[in-house]
Amino acid sequence: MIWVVALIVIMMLVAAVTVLLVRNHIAAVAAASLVSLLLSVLFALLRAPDVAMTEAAVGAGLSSVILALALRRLGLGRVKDA
Amino acid sequence: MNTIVLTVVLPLLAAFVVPVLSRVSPLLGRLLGPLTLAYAILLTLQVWLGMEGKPFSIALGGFQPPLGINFYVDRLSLLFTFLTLVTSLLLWPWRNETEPRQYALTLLLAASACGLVLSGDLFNIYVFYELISVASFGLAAATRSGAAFAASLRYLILSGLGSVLVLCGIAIVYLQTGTLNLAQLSQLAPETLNTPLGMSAFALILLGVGVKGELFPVNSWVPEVYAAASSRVSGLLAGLVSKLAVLVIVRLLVLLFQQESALQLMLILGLLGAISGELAAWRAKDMNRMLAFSSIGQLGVIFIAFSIPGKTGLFAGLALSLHHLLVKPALFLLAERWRGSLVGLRGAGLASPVAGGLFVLLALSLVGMPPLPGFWAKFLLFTGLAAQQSVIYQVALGVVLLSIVIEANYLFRVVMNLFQPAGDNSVAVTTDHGWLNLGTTFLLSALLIAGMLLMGPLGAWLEGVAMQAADPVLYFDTVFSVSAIH
Amino acid sequence: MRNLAALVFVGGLAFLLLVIFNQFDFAQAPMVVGQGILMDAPDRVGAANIVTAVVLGYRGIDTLGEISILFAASAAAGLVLGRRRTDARRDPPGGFILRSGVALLFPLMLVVGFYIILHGHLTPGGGFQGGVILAAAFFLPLLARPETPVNHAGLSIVEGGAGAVFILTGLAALLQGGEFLQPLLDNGVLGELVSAGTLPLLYLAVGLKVGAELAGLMARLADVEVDEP
Amino acid sequence: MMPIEVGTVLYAGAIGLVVVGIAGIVLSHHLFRIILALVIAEAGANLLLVLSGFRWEAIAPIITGGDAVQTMVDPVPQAMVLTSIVIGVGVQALALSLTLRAYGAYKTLDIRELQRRMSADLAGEAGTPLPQSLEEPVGGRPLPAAEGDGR
Amino acid sequence: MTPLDELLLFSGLTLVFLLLLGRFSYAGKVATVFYGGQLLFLAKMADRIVDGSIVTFSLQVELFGQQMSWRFDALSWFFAVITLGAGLLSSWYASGEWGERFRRRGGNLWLLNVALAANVFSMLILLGSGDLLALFIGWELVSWASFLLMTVAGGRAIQAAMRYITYAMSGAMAILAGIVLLWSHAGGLQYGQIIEVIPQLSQAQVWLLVALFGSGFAVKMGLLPFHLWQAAAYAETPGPGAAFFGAISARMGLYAIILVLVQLIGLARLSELMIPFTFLDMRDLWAWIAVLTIILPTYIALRQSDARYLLAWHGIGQGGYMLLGLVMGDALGSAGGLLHVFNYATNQAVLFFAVFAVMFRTGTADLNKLGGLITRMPISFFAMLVGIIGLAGLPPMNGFVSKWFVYRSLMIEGEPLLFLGAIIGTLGTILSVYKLIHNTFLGQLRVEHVEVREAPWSMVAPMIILMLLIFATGVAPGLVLDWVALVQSAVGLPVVENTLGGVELASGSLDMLWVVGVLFAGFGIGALLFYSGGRTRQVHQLDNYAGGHFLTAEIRYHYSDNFYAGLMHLIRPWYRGSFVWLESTLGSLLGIAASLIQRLYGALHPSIYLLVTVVVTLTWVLL
Repeated sequence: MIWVVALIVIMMLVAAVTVLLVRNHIAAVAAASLVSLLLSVLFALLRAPDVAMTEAAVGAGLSSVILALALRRLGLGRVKDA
Repeated sequence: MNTIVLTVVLPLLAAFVVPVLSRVSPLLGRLLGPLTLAYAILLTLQVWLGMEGKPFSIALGGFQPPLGINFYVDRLSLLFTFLTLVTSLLLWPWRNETEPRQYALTLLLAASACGLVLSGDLFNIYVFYELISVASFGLAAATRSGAAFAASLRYLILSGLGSVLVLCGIAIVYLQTGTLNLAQLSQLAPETLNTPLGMSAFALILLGVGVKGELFPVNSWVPEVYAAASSRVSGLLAGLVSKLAVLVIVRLLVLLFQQESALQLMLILGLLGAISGELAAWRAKDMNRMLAFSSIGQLGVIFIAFSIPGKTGLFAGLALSLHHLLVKPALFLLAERWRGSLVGLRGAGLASPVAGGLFVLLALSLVGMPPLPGFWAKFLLFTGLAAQQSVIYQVALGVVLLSIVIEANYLFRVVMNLFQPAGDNSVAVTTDHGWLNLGTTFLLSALLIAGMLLMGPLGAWLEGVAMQAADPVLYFDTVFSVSAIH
Repeated sequence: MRNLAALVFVGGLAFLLLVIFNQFDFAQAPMVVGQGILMDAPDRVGAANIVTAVVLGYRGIDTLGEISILFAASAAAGLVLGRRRTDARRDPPGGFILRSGVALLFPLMLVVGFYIILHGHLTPGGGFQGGVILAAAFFLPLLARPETPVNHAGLSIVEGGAGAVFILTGLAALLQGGEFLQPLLDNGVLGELVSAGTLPLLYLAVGLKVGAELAGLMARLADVEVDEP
Repeated sequence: MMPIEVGTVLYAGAIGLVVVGIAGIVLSHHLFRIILALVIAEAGANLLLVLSGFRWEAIAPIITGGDAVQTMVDPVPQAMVLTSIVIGVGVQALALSLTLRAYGAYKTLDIRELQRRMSADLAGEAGTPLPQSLEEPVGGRPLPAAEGDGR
Repeated sequence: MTPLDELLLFSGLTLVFLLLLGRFSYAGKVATVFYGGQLLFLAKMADRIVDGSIVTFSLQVELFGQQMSWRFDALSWFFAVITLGAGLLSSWYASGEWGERFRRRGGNLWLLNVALAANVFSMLILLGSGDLLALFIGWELVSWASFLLMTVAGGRAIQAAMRYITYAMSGAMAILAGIVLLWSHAGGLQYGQIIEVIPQLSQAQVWLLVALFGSGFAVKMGLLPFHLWQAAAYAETPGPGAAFFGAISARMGLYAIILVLVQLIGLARLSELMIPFTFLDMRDLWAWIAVLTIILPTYIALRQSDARYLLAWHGIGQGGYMLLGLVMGDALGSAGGLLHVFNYATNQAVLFFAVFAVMFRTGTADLNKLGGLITRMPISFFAMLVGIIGLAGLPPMNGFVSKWFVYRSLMIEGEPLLFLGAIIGTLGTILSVYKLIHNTFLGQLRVEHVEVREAPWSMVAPMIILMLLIFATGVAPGLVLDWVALVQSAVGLPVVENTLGGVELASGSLDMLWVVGVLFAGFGIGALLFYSGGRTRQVHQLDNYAGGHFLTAEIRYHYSDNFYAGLMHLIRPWYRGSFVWLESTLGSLLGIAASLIQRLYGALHPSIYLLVTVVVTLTWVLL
């Protein structure tokens, strides 16, 4: 158990730091989405299926879509952009 | 009695319906909001008369307090419910071109403010606090100028950071006690929250909620937003929303964190806020910014007042809050036509003497000229501060006195500008304040005068309110005796 | 320099928070309210999913506040973003695969969404999760065919109507002499679809409202043009 | 040496998210990153709340039939987190709309630059123009004319 | 209805009347009558005052557990007489041609009338205060009413008024702090409670109280180092307002000092308060402040070239005499101080009236642009002459009596240094008032003033009344000394034994009847000698020659610029402007702090403040 949890937590934190450090905005959104996804796995492990579902649907799904939409409108949506 | 919940629910309902209704009938859409608020005011008065001064509690959904969420109705919460509704009605965006969404947001603000005041559950308070936040972001941006968007966005970021802190604080409280019901917490607090841990929860919540309450280091959004938002919204934010945030903190202080260090923390931040706000206002060059900074200063003074332990502090703080709630929106309404550089205001008071006279009256009360109500509120504060033994309270006394001097200086510099004949290089000032703004300001000023004339009974009554609110045992008994009866 | 100072303080904050939370024994927190609800909920509310019982029953006013926040956010976003000009440039329509995929997915997602909403009192999931899926379902066609106008009027009717249903359900209890949001109908048999009184109805309202709100938000964000000041 | 406990790891994860988020808000100047950081910080706070209801040997708070009474985890924080997540997405959407409009008005996504342009805008509107940058003195440099054009 | 009810009601009615109808031309005249009526009500309570009893006000207010009441005792009555007298004469002065001209020139006569009435009304309220809370309310009302009157002129007056209100608010806040401290010790603000609690307070606490109250009241009095605001604020106020201010306004500070420091705390207690690192006690400090206040402003007055400013600076200096006499605390000194309040009020009023009469006719108060008006405005000249004789403290005018009392008291009490200081001040006074009358009325008449006539009767009449008063109370100071004795007994000071002509003392009496008799006998002899010679011949004022040449009117030989050149050369290095420097430094420091704070609020990315505060508070809380 502890190793699974530790692995997820570490991945999550790495992803969170990536969100801040990566230069490409699309990649940042993807990393944020990854954080949410890993978080929802954690929620599931913590016996919170409702929360896990919501986090997956809202955090990993909807939120990323909204962010991506905004990025496109800001003209930052191209993958090549630095 | 349980109709008091309608003060929250009906504005919410109206807010949900108003965009649709406006599509069907614009007139109905315009009237729905004010009518709802007026009805809610009547309901509040009815409950007020019915409660006969005794607090009571409502278990929402019929789920009894520690499990469910309860509304705690005492004189304080009812007073602020009433004030919320009245202020929202007075500052209603009447103008013809208003989008129905703005009606909806104002209604949401009113509803959530009532909920914030009435709620007896920590997380529920957080939810209503967030609702107030979101509604005020929307309202702040409602002028649709670039500056309004940018200011509102910066406000949102700071506020969002504050929300995270509040959530962390709530998590600490929940981890420590296993409950979020304020009544139950007030019983558990002496054993569980009178620790450094509890204090850290308080610090996090204070700083988080303090963003709305214009607490010292987290208030840099204030000048930007008030300068960019419409006057009515600024009045609403400065007059009402900030007070509600303070009120939340005070409830928590009384019920959960009755400790010296909590009070001291608030006192120090309030002190810094008072002096910094007044100094910044002293240097401000335009009307809205000056009023914004002055409001920071006033809020600092209110924080200082509430940090006096016991009933005295509550009494003084309430008096100051009420006074500020009356005066600041009125000043912002006057500033609607007088926004812009202070130098450019030369002669504006001569051009519209009524508005100028009202400004002078409000400024005098703000400065605390006896026998206007502002003086009595400050007098209560000073006597309360002087009765404290700790040196820091004496320092606070000195700082507040100094801040009043500064305040008098800049406010009357403006007054002098208003009443000097316009020079050649001063900007032409629109004299027309509109009967609506002027009427509202006049009404608020009349209330101020009435308050002065009825200061005796008003003071005694307010003292009763403070006494009731300062009693955690009463809170606990009220909430849990209700559950016994049902 | 400023960044360095900020980093120091960030480190300090991490340390302090760790110190604070290390003082709690993990998984040992007092469950004062939680235990009470676990004992009380099955009989009082009749929902198999106790989280749902909490969300819609014990803390129903929270949920009302929450859908109000979404409503406020959507209204504020609408106010901020404003109306789209009719002559504005639109995105090119999606490709064939996207369009046929959407055509295929749309009914499926609708079904899944409503299923999750209606089983919220029995299984994990409910109004929020289902609402999000509904929102996605309505947003997908927009992605595929950007030229189709979004029916914001319809969305706002759904928003307002669903919110009103939620509140009116609560008010109905008040009118019958109970408290606001008191469960009304019979609890029924624990674990069955038609059980837990008005909870499924409330969750349906929540789901529809959340769905409409989020769909509207996404549509606006997808639709807005930035260059207009 | 004490073995690392799951609890510590989880708390560290939650706090890590909060702190990384706050660090992002404070250190980053790009509005979009700040909003992302806000989302992360909120996620961390949510995790903290869920952790506060966790119990070992407990099942998810859903009655699965059979009347064997099993210990369940605390449902209250879960309900709160549900609320909080949805609140978060609403705020995020509003923040993005505001960002779009602010970008439309001031053509920048740097929060400092935004503040500068907004202040200048507000000051100009109010008729109290800000002083020029203090680094450059006002007016031309009173240097002697260069050799070439000093005829 | 007690007489005080009637008085305050009537005073309030005057204010309301002026608020409603003050813009009509007859309002000033009616108001003058109203002030006369108020004086009558004051006279009506005189018999009770003489009995030593107290006239109460029927209305009492209780707020937040604080009882507020108003009453008149001899002290209040004495000051009220002066206040109403000044108000009456000022209003009279303004009610005729002066007011008409003021209005024609764009002045706001309504505001002037209202502000004057508000001042009188608020001063009566202040004088009637029966407890410290009422005192503070009255104090603030007076402050704001004065502010209103100061702003009437606009322009430079606004600057002065702003400076005033900043000083006044600082002072008021110091007083409020003192009141609040007393409240926390005594549990109430009634005078009785405070007199009871003062002996129980420690020296440090009384020290703090005296410092707070004293500095607050000193602001109004214009005592050093809070004197900077006063001259400009008074001088820039239009005519009657300046006279009213000069006569009585600043004395409200003295009233409060007498009330709090003498009556409540007691001079004896002041003597117990030692000043650290010196051999002085608090009372010495007050005496020295008084002397410095006599000297410095008087010599600043010497440098003024604007007659109004010269007088206003004098007003500050004369306050020093009153305070000096009072802190001596013996019968003679305190009688001198109190008597000087009355005397000085008459002198200053008549001087301002004369100066504004000159201004009315010539349009300027610049001492370098006047001269030789003696034949054109003889009554004004005579009024100024009487005024300056009084102000300089020479017989036969009333100023002599009060100053004699103060000097005598200084000698009896054995304070040679203070005495010397007072004498230096008087020297400056004589020099500068001579400059005033010389530059205005003596010497060469300017060509542009040939057509000047005497001021109209509405302005001259108040001057004549004041002249008579000054002379009468100079000859028979006992008229006023009776009241002063009443005040002394009401306040608890030793009472002076007075006669009609002065005092009977073991160490040498003063009888003004004799002094004046001898003086006039001397004058008579002199006049007899002068006229019996028959060597006088009347020539035209412009008929002059110098150095063997006739001078035409265009040639300026009336030296007024750089008056006292030799003396000024001698003492110029002493004018350092230290207080101005201090004031501006404080202002700049505050300005620097304010701009730093504005930068804080204008932060580009403020969330770091939140972070820092969170870390700091959490650390504080967890430690």
